[in-house]
Amino acid sequence: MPFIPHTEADIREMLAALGVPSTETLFDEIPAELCCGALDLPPALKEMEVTRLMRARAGQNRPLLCFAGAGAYEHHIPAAVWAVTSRGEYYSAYTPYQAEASQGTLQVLYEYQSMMASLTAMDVSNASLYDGATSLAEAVLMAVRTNRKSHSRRILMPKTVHPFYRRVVRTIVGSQALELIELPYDVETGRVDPASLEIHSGTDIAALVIPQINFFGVLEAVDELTVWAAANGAIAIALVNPMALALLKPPGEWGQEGADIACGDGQPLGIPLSGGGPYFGFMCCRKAHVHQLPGRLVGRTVDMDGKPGFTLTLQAREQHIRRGRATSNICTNQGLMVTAATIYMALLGPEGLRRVALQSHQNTLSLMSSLTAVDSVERVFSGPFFHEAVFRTRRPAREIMDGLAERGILGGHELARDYPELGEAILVCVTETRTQEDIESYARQIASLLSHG
Amino acid sequence: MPFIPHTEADIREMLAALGVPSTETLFDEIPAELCCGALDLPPALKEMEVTRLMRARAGQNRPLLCFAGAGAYEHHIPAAVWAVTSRGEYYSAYTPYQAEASQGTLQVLYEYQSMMASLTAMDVSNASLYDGATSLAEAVLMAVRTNRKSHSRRILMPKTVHPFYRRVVRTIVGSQALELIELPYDVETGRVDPASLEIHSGTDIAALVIPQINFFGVLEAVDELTVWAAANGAIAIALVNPMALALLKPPGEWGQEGADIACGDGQPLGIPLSGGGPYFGFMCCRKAHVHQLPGRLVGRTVDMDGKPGFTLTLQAREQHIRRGRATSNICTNQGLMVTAATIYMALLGPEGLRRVALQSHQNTLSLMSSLTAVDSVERVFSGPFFHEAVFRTRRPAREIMDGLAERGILGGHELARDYPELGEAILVCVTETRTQEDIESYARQIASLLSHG
Amino acid sequence: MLIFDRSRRGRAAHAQLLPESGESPAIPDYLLRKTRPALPEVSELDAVRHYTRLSQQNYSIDTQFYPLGSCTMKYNPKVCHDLASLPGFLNTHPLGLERTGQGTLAGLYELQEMLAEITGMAGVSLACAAGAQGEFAGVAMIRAYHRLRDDLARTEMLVPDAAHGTNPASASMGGFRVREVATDADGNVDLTALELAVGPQTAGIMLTNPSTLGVFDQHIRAIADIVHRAGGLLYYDGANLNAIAGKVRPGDMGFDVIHLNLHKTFSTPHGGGGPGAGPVGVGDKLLPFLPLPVIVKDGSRYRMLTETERPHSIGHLVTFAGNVGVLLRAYVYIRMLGHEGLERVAEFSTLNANYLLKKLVEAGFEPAFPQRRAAHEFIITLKRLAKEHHVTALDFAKRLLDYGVHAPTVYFPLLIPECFLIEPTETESKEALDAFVRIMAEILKEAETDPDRLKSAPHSLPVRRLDEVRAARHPDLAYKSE
Amino acid sequence: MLIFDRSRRGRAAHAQLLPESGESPAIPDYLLRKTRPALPEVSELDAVRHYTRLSQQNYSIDTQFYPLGSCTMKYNPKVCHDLASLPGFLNTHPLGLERTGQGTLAGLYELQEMLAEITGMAGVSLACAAGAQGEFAGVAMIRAYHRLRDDLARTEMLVPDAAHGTNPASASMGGFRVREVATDADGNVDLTALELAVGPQTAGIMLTNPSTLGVFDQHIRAIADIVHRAGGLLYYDGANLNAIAGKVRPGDMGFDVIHLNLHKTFSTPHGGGGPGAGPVGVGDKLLPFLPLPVIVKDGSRYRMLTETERPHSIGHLVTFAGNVGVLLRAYVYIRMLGHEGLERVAEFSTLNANYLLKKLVEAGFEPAFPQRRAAHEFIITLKRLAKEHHVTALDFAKRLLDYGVHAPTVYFPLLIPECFLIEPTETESKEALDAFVRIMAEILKEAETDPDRLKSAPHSLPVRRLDEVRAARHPDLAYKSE
Ligand SMILES: Cc1ncc(COP(=O)(O)O)c(C=O)c1O
Ligand SMILES: Cc1ncc(COP(=O)(O)O)c(C=O)c1O
Repeated sequence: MPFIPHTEADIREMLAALGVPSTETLFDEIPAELCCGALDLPPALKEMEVTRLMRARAGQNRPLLCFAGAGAYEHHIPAAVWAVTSRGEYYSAYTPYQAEASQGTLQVLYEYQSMMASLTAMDVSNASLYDGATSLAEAVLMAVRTNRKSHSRRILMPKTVHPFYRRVVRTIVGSQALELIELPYDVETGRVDPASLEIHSGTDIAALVIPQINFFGVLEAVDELTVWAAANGAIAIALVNPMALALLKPPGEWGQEGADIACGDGQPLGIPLSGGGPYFGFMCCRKAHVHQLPGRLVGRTVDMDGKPGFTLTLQAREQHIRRGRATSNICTNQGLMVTAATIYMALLGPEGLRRVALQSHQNTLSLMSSLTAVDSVERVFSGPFFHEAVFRTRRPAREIMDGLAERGILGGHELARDYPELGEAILVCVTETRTQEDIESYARQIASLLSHG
Repeated sequence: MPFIPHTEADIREMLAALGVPSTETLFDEIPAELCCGALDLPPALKEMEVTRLMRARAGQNRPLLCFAGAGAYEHHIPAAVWAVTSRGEYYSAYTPYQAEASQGTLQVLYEYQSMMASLTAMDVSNASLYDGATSLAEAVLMAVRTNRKSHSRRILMPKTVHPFYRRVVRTIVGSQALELIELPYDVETGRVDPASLEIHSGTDIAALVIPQINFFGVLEAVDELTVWAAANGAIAIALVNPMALALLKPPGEWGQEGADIACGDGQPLGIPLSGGGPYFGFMCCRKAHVHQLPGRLVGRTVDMDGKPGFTLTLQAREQHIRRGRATSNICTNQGLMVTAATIYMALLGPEGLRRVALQSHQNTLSLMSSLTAVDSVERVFSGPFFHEAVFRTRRPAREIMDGLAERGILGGHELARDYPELGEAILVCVTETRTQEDIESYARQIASLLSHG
Repeated sequence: MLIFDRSRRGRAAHAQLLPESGESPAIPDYLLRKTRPALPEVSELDAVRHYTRLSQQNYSIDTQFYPLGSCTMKYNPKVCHDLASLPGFLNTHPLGLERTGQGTLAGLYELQEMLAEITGMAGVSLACAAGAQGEFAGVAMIRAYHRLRDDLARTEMLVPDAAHGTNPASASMGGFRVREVATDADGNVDLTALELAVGPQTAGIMLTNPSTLGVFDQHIRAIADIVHRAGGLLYYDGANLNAIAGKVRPGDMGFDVIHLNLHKTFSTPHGGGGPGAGPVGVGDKLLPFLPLPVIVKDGSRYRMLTETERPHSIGHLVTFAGNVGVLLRAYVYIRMLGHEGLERVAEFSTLNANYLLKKLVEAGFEPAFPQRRAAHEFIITLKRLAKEHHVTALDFAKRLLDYGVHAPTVYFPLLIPECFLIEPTETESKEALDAFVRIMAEILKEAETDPDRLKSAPHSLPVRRLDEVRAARHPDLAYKSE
Repeated sequence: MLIFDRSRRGRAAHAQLLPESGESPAIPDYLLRKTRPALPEVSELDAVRHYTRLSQQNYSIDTQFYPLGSCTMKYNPKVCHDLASLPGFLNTHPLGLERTGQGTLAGLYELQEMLAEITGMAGVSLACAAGAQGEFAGVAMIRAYHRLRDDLARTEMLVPDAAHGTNPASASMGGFRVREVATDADGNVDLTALELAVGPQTAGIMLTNPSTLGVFDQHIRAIADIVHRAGGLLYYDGANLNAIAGKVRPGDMGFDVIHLNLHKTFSTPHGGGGPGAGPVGVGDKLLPFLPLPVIVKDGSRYRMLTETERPHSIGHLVTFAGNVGVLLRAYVYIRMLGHEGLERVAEFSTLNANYLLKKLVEAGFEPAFPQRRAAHEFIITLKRLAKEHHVTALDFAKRLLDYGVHAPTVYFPLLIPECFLIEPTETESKEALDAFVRIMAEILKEAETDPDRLKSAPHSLPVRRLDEVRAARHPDLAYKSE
């Protein structure tokens, strides 16, 4: 009986106290016909056995040198991050309902909120959402709730937003009678096509999503887009990579008065790739809109003696108080990931984070210049990029990816499924973890694949 | 400046407070001619870089399926052991000199001492020594100090004691005018040759070392040996594998009155192989001899309010008090390893430990019966064995070991260097971590090596 | 002290600080940041010490008894964390999962199969990030099912009044109107009320069984019949599966769709508020609608079904494949339990709950449903104390903290005044339960003789009672440097 | 509460409990154990909770300022632990090291080389498990050196009276008589006394420089000359290398043999009392005597020298290749520091010490050597307090604990009455030092106005002052169940 401490004597005494002959009796209110027989599950493994099994499984995962990004980024994670985050007191605590017995988690969350607010230059941050895609969906819902000027429930969603995010938004807002209007991109620059936006000028738009950096790695003209949103009474939703914000103009400073909501995925801030999760979503907004913010919020207050302390607050937004009329159904969020991100940001600091961002950017510049020096490799977009970029060769992307994988490299992400119009395009990413030698090796392998192909 | 928090402003302020122009001045009492120039060391690596380097290095270690023992044993280590042991409060604390601020470490050590005393059936245990070999050396020195009856400083050291232990004892007691007398083994049984012991009956012997299990994996006739020691006024030093004691008669119960000292290596109790260390040595003895025991001791006492607590005690034995006349020079010992061992023993309990021992034993029986079924493989000794045994084939041991390594198996330990008289013998070990399939595979590979050889 | 208070301009954890490259980015100036974010500037030791010490201010399973009802705070095996953290799993990029992550996918595939068996459902998707998202997915599938059948009038979701807040919230988010159904005196769904509530507008009902009142609804088959007959579907909120795992399966009770909280029944950590995982399971009717990804095995290779292969799927709910690391932990847990162990979970969590209830009643506490067996959790009400001594459940809860145990869930379910919802879980020993009873009895005495001791509790924690009103009235949600 | 108090017969951590095989061992009955060892029988949660909570009762670098003189309690980088714990390193069997552990050996080989460079020695062996064992090895090499030259009269080892206890203890263990050498008023070795002490009986001298008095002995070259001229060798106790790393090398000062404490200067953890590592380095004269193993590089492969290749080696000191896991941590640490970082260690540990000394003197504390610079540590004496207020250094130390800082080393070196040996290390910030000064000043005030507050300290720890006398008079060294 793994993880059950009861001895035979305990069981006897407890049953005697209850006056029942066996634990079976405790289930006597359950109609007998409902009870299932023995489950068809594999027999119990001892820790020793399951350890061997999982080591073998982990060994079946092939370690490739990673040049893939597209929403999940391999950054170096300081060892201290998870050494501290994994401590039992963080790991095995519940949501901090009893504030006095949860000051550790609560203060971490308060610090996290402060860091995110500062990084995005927004007033407030919540304490996390599930991931980047759900944060965008929640932002869209929040925008509709918040935008008193608009009655249209129409959302402008650029095609330069991560297609995986767009599909999640479709699922989540699908039953809300919202209209998601795609904005095409300029095939030359890889940015939102300004002309396509003009079409909507003067119409009733509830919100405009502005991705920075966008899915192609290209930097959008965020000021213009934000100004357009403000001018047209639309909520400006910034969808941002928080790591990039160490270097890029933060949403709170876009246009004249900044974006209204900033959201995104916090994975770049100290969270391992881990096959896609757990990561965490973040969301920041103006103070004026805080009552529409979904998710937990931690506030600083004082105790009976006037000593500062922390507690969950503004809970009237949440499902356990407001039930069917809550700002969101979210309850369990991604607390431990946020703990890791907080420690990560504390260890990196403003300068450390800036240098990671800058190094990633420069590594990508370096790769693109090596790649475009290879015959028949072309960069697809002319817009300025950050740490991802799109290129194309004369061979099918799938063959390039397979060839690179054989040579130990995860070459990026093929765009053909979501953007057939781009042909054999590959989205590649270079973070600070790749060395100059890695970069040259990538370019060399591409050259060799093209010379043999 | 990794791990140095000083900002430029800090440095300025601190230098100003000291009234010196630069840190250089603080070294002005050091004769200038002594100062070295820049060291010829590799340039600093960032954590990210050293992480990649060490992962590559770890990858250069080939993982072989382990059938080697000979003093270091691959047992399953519950994940909880190191998850808790690695906590900063244990990991980054010093020796518990300030008892009131070290009750965690002190209580763990007290519990450890209690567990070891019980496992060995001895009165008291110290808080650790470096490893098994040094524990034997310290035991020999302690025996000489303790044995008031003997004036000979002669120690009987069976050849069935691990040869690596014997060489360490030689080094450590080398300058103490002790005489180490080797006791041969019975080539038939693999045990201490009783006849060879009889030769010393009635002579002045300070101590007899009794290994259980012995280096060949064979079980010694510990009762007879202990009785002999008692009868001849020699201190009986039990050199034991603590894991095996879950199943085997403990030193405190050997012969009529038990062994006088029990020592050995604690590695089997939750310590990873780690290329040979850190492990830990243990030492237990009779209460009457506690003042001769080397190493730290923790005692239970009470505080000013009568509340129980723990503290280092009987420190008058130790170098920081007794200096040149201490029982040993040991200071830093292997505290963290003992923390792990304590948690390991708590998790396994008496029954868990017994089953690990029994399973290891039965796995070894199983391997030996498969092996001896292979043509031309012979077991070398007839004595009962525990979880190690010696076999020989008609091919050179080196070739067998190389052949197995090519097939992913660490086949054991060749005995030829230390026991040339045994020919092409290999000492093999099977712990509870090896499955029946592993065991069969080993036997199959041997058979195939022999059929091709 | 906040980490910001430790910050000094120019301080850094240098081992993490990449060299300054000197080159400026190839990015137009107007896109660049001009002000530094106010992240703290501290050394590595500062950060480690700060967050290590903060952690010590938490109560947690690893340090305290934590009988928080509805939350299933049981031991989170260390090995699950260790194995999910093997570099082979951690370093796999989500977009490389099929190509390079076959080991991960094998585990996920088997987890799908095992969860289907445990719940008696036809298919499982692991995509959802937590229970509430599982609920949303379930609701969305119910909606998609009716839509595909052109049954568009079904705009109402029934939810018992005892339900967890996420249930009505998820139903709303899924586009339904919520209609509450009353509970009868025994804590079961009031069948008469249900009969009255159902109709052609009924899309389905969301139920937890055993309910958050801590009792198993004996009329579950009748409920299923009523709702099914009305054309609605049954949704099972699996937060309480710990009470019945290996004993009764939602599928056998008549549920069409379920979610599980792996961070409850399957012992993945709560992490101070997540991450969790909320896999959903469905019967045959809803199979086509399962959220993606769903993992399938083609010969010896694992892969994820695409939208083309599952055209009726409600779609994706998270960016990638779900909280994979959490899923792997649950996989390890289930493999360690096996079928033998899984049955014991329900048996011993139920034994512990009933024993604790019995002892508390003996100690003078008032059960909410004295006539009923406890499931894996139960409710006591302190309304007498509130009336006679003006001591609230909250006061009592805060005083428990002083005794080194975490408080049970308070004021939920909303139906029962001044209530404690107490869930000891199966991983706690009889001694832990007996100690809790002693503490409860002690505080009961205090409440009667010295109520102020409770009203001003806690006394021995890092902070005393916090001013929640002030926190909400004057929200201070982020540190601002002066 | 002891873990034994939590034990219940038949309880177990079942995930760890192998199935009962039923078969009995093929071992004669008289060799078998008849009674169960009294190990605790607890669940996994019991064990995790017990040892997690116990850990919280420790002060440690990760949680407190810990200025323990001579111990170099600086930050132990987490990455060192992580990397030394990679499965590739942890799972390597010592007897497979050459065959399967080339990655490990590469690190060890480079560590040997780097330590030789840092200390200015010709060769290094990593075998020794701690500082004291390094001392023993050094002493044994000195002995072997004189013996090989048939210089058998050299039976005496000189040790300054300020030396750490391990020095004389190691000398004795190495078969030498210990002769103490006095310290002069400046804290240096008294040269006249030294001149008088040396002679044909002198095997060598064991020195720490800077000494445990916290000052650098300016006459080190003169000392070296005196001892060398007398035919003795110089042993350097490297426990204080933190003060001079990258600045001055023992080899350049004239030392023939040294040990290092990797668990001090090179930031491997102290672990509540080890494991450490005490590599030894030697000049050319002693190279042949180095303890084994010594790792060499043959082409691209690493291997360990055998006794046949090093016939004069003093031999082996531990079973296998030393505390490999500790060595790898130090290797990672040095690689992160590089030569730049290593020089900064001495600079900033010295800056911190001198600053702290200065501030403490300003606050009214009395330095033992006011005329000297502090090295990386320094001594203050509380003898005035003892005389005027009957408050001892121990009382003062215990009161420090109440303020959440660990006490400095007390009553060592033995020469200075009522002393604190204070070593802040370079990883502590100015703020930490300033806070310490404030606390010290506060306690000084208390000592003068309310000495009982100190004498009964600590007041806020898990236990109050412990009865050490009782512990020694009535030793209770192991739990006995009734
Ligand atoms: C009964 C019940 N339903 C649903 C939920 C929501 O689950 P989650 O927090 O994982 O979203 C909870 C969790 O608190 C619960 O107790
Ligand atoms: C000056 C000095 N020498 C030697 C030692 C002994 O080192 P170790 O404890 O590693 O054996 C110490 C450590 O306490 C020390 O401070």
